[in-house]
Amino acid sequence: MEKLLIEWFNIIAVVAIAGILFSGKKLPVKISVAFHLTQIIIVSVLAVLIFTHGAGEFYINTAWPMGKMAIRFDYLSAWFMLILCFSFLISTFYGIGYMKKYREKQAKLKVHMIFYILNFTSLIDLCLVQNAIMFLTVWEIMAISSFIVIIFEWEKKETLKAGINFLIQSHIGILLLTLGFIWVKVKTGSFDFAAIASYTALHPALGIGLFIVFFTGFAIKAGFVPFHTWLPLAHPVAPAHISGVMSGVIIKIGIFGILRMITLIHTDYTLIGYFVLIVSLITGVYGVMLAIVQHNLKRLLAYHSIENIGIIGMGTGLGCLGIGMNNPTLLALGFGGALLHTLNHSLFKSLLFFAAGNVYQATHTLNIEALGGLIKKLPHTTWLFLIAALAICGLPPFNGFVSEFILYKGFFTGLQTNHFLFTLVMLFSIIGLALIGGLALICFTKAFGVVFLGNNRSHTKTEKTETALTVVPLYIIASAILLIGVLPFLFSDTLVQVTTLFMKGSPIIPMNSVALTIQNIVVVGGVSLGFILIILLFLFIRKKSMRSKALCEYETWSCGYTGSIPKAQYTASSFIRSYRKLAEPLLSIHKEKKLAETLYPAKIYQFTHPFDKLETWLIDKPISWYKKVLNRFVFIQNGNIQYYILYGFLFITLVSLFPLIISIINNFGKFINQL
Amino acid sequence: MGIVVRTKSLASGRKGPGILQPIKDIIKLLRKGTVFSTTTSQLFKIAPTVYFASVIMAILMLPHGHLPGIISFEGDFVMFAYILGMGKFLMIIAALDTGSSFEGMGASREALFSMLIEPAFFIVMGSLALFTGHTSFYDIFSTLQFDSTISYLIGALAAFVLLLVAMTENSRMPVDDPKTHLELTMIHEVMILDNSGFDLGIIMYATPLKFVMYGALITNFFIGGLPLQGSIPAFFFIQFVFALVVGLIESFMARFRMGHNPQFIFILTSVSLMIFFGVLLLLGKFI
Amino acid sequence: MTGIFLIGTILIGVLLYLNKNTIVHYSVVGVYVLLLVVFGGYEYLHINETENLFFKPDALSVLLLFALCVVSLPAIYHTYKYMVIHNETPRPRGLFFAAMIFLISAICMAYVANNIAVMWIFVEITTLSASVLIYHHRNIRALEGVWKYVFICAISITFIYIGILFLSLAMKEAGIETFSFDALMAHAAQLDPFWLKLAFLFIFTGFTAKIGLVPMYTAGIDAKDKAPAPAGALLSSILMNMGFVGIYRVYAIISKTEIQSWAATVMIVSAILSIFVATVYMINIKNIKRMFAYSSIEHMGIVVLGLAVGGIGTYAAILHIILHTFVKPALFFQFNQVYRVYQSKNIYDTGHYFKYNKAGALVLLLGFFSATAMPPSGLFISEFLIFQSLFEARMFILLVVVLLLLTMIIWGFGSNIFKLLFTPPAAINEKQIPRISPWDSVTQYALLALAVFFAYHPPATFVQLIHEAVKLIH
Amino acid sequence: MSDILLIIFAITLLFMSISNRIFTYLNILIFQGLILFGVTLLTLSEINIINLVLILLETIVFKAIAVPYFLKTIIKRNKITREAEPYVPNFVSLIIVTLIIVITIILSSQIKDPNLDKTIFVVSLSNLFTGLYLIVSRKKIITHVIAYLVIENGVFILSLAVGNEMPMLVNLGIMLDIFASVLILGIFFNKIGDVLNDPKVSQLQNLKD
Repeated sequence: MEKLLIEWFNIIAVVAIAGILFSGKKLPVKISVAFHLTQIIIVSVLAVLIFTHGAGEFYINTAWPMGKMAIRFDYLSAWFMLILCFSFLISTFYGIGYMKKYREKQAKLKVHMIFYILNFTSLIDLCLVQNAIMFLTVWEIMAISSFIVIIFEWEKKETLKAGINFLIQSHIGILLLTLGFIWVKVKTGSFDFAAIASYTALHPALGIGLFIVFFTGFAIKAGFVPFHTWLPLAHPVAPAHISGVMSGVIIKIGIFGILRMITLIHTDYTLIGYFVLIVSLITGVYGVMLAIVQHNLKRLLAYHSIENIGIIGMGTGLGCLGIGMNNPTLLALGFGGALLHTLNHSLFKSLLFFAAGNVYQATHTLNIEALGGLIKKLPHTTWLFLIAALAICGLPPFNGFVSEFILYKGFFTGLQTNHFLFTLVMLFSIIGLALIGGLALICFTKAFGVVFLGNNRSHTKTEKTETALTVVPLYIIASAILLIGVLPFLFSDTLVQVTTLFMKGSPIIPMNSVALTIQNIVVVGGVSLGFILIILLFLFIRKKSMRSKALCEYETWSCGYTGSIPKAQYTASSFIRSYRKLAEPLLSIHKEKKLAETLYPAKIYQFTHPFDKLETWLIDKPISWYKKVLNRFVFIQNGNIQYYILYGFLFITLVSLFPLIISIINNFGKFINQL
Repeated sequence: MGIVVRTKSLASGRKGPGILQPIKDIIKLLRKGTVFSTTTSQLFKIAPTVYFASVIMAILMLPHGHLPGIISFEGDFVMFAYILGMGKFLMIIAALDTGSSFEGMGASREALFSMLIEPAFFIVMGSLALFTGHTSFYDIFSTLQFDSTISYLIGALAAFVLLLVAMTENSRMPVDDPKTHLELTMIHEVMILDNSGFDLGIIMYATPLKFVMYGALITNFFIGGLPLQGSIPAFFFIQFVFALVVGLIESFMARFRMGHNPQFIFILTSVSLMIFFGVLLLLGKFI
Repeated sequence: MTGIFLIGTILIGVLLYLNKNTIVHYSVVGVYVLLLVVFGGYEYLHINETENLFFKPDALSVLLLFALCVVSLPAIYHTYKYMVIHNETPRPRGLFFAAMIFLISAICMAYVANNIAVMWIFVEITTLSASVLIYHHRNIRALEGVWKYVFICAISITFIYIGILFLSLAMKEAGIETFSFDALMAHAAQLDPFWLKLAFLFIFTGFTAKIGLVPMYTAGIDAKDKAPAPAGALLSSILMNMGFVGIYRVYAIISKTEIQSWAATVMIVSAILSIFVATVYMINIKNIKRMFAYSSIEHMGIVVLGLAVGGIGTYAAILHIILHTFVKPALFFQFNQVYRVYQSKNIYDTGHYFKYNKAGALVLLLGFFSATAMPPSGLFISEFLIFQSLFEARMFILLVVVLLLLTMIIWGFGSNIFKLLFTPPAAINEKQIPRISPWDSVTQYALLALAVFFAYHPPATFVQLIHEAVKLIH
Repeated sequence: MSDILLIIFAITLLFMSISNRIFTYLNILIFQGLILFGVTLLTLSEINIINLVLILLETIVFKAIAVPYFLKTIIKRNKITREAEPYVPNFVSLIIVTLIIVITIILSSQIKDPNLDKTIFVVSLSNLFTGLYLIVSRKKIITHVIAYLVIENGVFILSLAVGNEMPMLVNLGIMLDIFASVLILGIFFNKIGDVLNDPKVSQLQNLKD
């Protein structure tokens, strides 16, 4: 049954691509949507089947060198499939609305749709394929297709630049994965993932090295610091629905890879746990710290994706520690939190990006300094953005809180274990999580407040561009967010199923602890519900009391100053000024200002440009150095034939004399030794 | 609340308003009509209510002596902190909603300080949790008993930290000066410049509630062991002392420069770290 | 059959040269195509059978012949298109076709030759005919290109000849009379290592001019740049394969002796240098055709690396060179259409190709992914295997270096290709851009598809043949 | 006897290194051709007569007469200035060529091979390297051609070393000669001369990156 579904899924993809390619003027959108929906339905059915019938596998016989190609599916893949399906479903419909204004560019749109479907297909297949070569192939198809869909607006220079950057970095990622798989292949002679498990079971010590290699490879896709640099470049240039899925699910496939490797590799997980936890902690804090100082809305959101990846990673690290210490409670809480947060982040982050897309369509700018007071023009978008913002700050009664709560719980439980270093790490994770929460709060009060509230800060004119297609899908996400926030236990059983995968055959059944978690998040949901009810109650009271009283509207009180208020408004950079002062040493923020000097001052201004220090140190500097070295050698092909002949001459003489020279040196060495 | 003001005025040699003055103000405000700024939106109208609701919600979580809070579960203080955060979030964006230059200022400061204060709170709770081995207010406080000298020290420190947390959260001196009339120096007050009538009323009501709430939190340190009939007067007594202390601090301490506040708050964090290590020492986990 | 083939080639060539009639030209070329296919089939059926005492098609030659047939047909077709578009006068057209036919036949002969001396002769002939192809445009630059190519090739052929002389000195010891590879491989053990070393060194250096490796690759770049694109396609695919055959056969002899590791080292040095040089120019180059040429250099470097490292690498090397034979011509054929659009080779004058020729743009995109060995490109498989062989041989540093260089190459290649595809051009008159029919790109699609197919789902016989060819070594 | 000829042959190289007129080069080339004729006659005694005659004809016709004549006509036709125009002073090149010869002698002294005629080896190798050196160190393209022919001569001598066993190789060498002269001179004679008069390498350095 599953086999059939999977086959049909891929066949439909091929058919769809062909159909789009050879379809006429008007059809392609309809065709692609139709096929895409069928695909999504098939996959969701498949995932449900997996959750009901349990894991399974089958093989496809292919020619040399791949040999038998293993297709395996378990709860983990099913979980990610569901996430994928939901995000892509929404983003498809939103995309139709978003892409309306590009309708005349037929060919471009065709290419876009083809690679969109290809991207989805490859993402799903990644969850299933368990043969090294096929996995790498599908992985690169995924990377390439996402590259194409990212550079939709390819006439722009920076779009292309960011796209190429993305392509190269993901290629480096695939090279690392290739190394890892070659390692396994050389040792075991098999491309099957099962070989990884069997190999590391024999040599647990090497398992760590293998894990590090794979982790780095996947981390580039997932955007862990310091491999995050492609994210903030790629997101702003992509169309909104693409940045939505990219940040929502495409980078999650990196997380999937890491989790998959954890299920496979047998080794000492305490070390790995510490490693992952610390890396993720840095990622989370660094991501949000940089997010605050950004002025481009989408860029800001991109940095938040980094932060959330950090949170997910913290959960994963905790889970690994759970495995390592054979402590099922930590394991369940860690992986459970990570997986749930993966889902949550995919929801509210895509919602945020879609809302940002609406903003862009209305104002044609993403520079938040130039925005303001959009709530009047885009009321729906505003509320949606607010919900998403609250959720991403992890505030009840929304879904972000649930997953973060699980993580907190895990860390507090971890505190109890009587192992000094461990306790310390736990404490710092708690601090980090709290800090992330607080920073996120600053960041989104800034983003939301400045973009949607107050008055327009510049003269960018705003149209009412909200259509049903660009709003309704967003409301679906919002409701999902609230649902998870209020009734989290709907998902807890599934989570338990998935987390059981990570029990490396350790005898203890963690049901008691997991049950604890469930009962806990039930309470949390209940409390959130109560919270909502109370709010509603008070609102009701307020309404009552208001009705009787006189209401009137005036200008905002401004200390009797009667100039144009909008100019005197607090801007984003001034909002975070005090924070910037604190964070100056860590971030490098290039500031250029011109203040009033003379009696009749010229136009005065003050800009701040945030820079990513890690990027300059880890990416730009080495690459420029590398290029310099290479450019030293451009003299080779200098057009002078005499040199060309000289090369051959030199090659022969050097090669023939080399052994001689070596022997001479050896003799000389002997001679020296004799002295 | 009134007590605080009273203490202050007494300390500064004036007679000062009656103890119940604030409540009178609030009732007066609740009766008044409301003025909205033209720039504000629906959100502005909702925010105060949510703020109020969040405070109420938080209070519901507090235990009292042996009685658990109305809501009590494992790790409820996480919820506690985040619900308050929710309220704060809305207040801040409401302030930004007015599009006034002062309120943005206040908002920014509020956001920054609450960000800075959170770790301190979590570390204290964390160390207490580590100390008692529980992760809910009720369990922590009910099982909290001081036996050794160092544990007293820890208790004192924790109380101190919580006191300062309370002062920051309620934007009292020395972090903030609620009674000044120069907007540039305010944090909390400046955010609510444009609120009026009912909204202002519930805000004014929420603030002391929050204050008392923290008081109660601190109280719980000491009445953990006591039986109910003993604990209730104790509760009020400690509340009174708490208010008194705050008042005294306020009246004898100058307000910090804005720039210094972050440092002040960081001190809290480091102090609470001290507490944590104290606890580790206590449990003999230093290896 | 070889005899018939040679005679047929000569007749057709002469006919093309003398006759000026268009119909005759194309019909004769058609006949030649037929002849070529028949020849390929015949050699496959009569594998390992010596004929005319000098020719013996073994697995390697059959494989490469197959690749040659696959590439030559579209090459001739595109030459025809080229002639039509540039409406050439009969005389240069005839000359061009004749030269191309001679080139193809000479390469075939070099593949199947089982005697190093005979092979050497045909290598000479390829230089001759290639020079005519290069000089087709009759301008000063073309002259420069052809001059350099001829001179460098003359020198390298001399090197090969010297190598053969040293080989004969080595054979004096062993007492072998004939130059047949079989005999040499049979008696490899008796050959005097000193002379053998010198022989290998000189022959290898000589053949680098054909295969396109450091040190003698230099003139080949200019040749591929100056020759018309269809000819460039042949020069950068099947001609390079000929160089590969030469090196492979000599290395097969060496691998039976104790100096094998030394020879491997020499080859590795040359290969790494080639990849390095390719990288240096890939990130700087602005001439599309030369860029393709450099990418060929890089691939040859990888191939020889695999050959030298051995193990699975040998297999991968053969696979890689065959797949490269499919991929690179596709790009060159596509270049023809690019040139028709912009009338320029320079990346600065081009741009937004996607707008003017969608099918072609897709070819370039896929070709780019194939040529940089990103999966699902077939070259990925072979490179994967070559990396694996490096890993097995524990040459980790080498592996890392190669990976770094390849990444840089992707960056350079990519930024140029995407500029060509997407960025709007600086100044271009859209009026005079010819509409290019998507059917011109069909052959490229076919070639790229073949590359994927033979990598991911190779037919059993194909794998079988490669394994046989690998048996020649060790 | 043949050794003496070969030594003279080596000495011609020294002359070539210091001569600064192209016609001197040509005369030396002719002289070398004649020497080769003699050497061939002396060494290849055991191969059948037709082949021998063929080879002798080739040496005398191509090396001594045809090619030099060709070159002379080219020089006249294109009015190429008669100076060789080296990059380095003649004195230096004299030293270098001497060094080359010395090094080859040393190298050959390393070789333990009974049935190798050392003189032939030395002379041919030094010829080869001298030719390469001349190509690298001279400005004019015509000198490159001449230097290439010098290399050819060297290789031809080397082929004589195994000539008796495998006359086929010698024929191959002849083929190389013909090929080189036909192709290179052909191009030169027809094209380069027409396009650029007094061609220098500097005029053919446009194809580069």
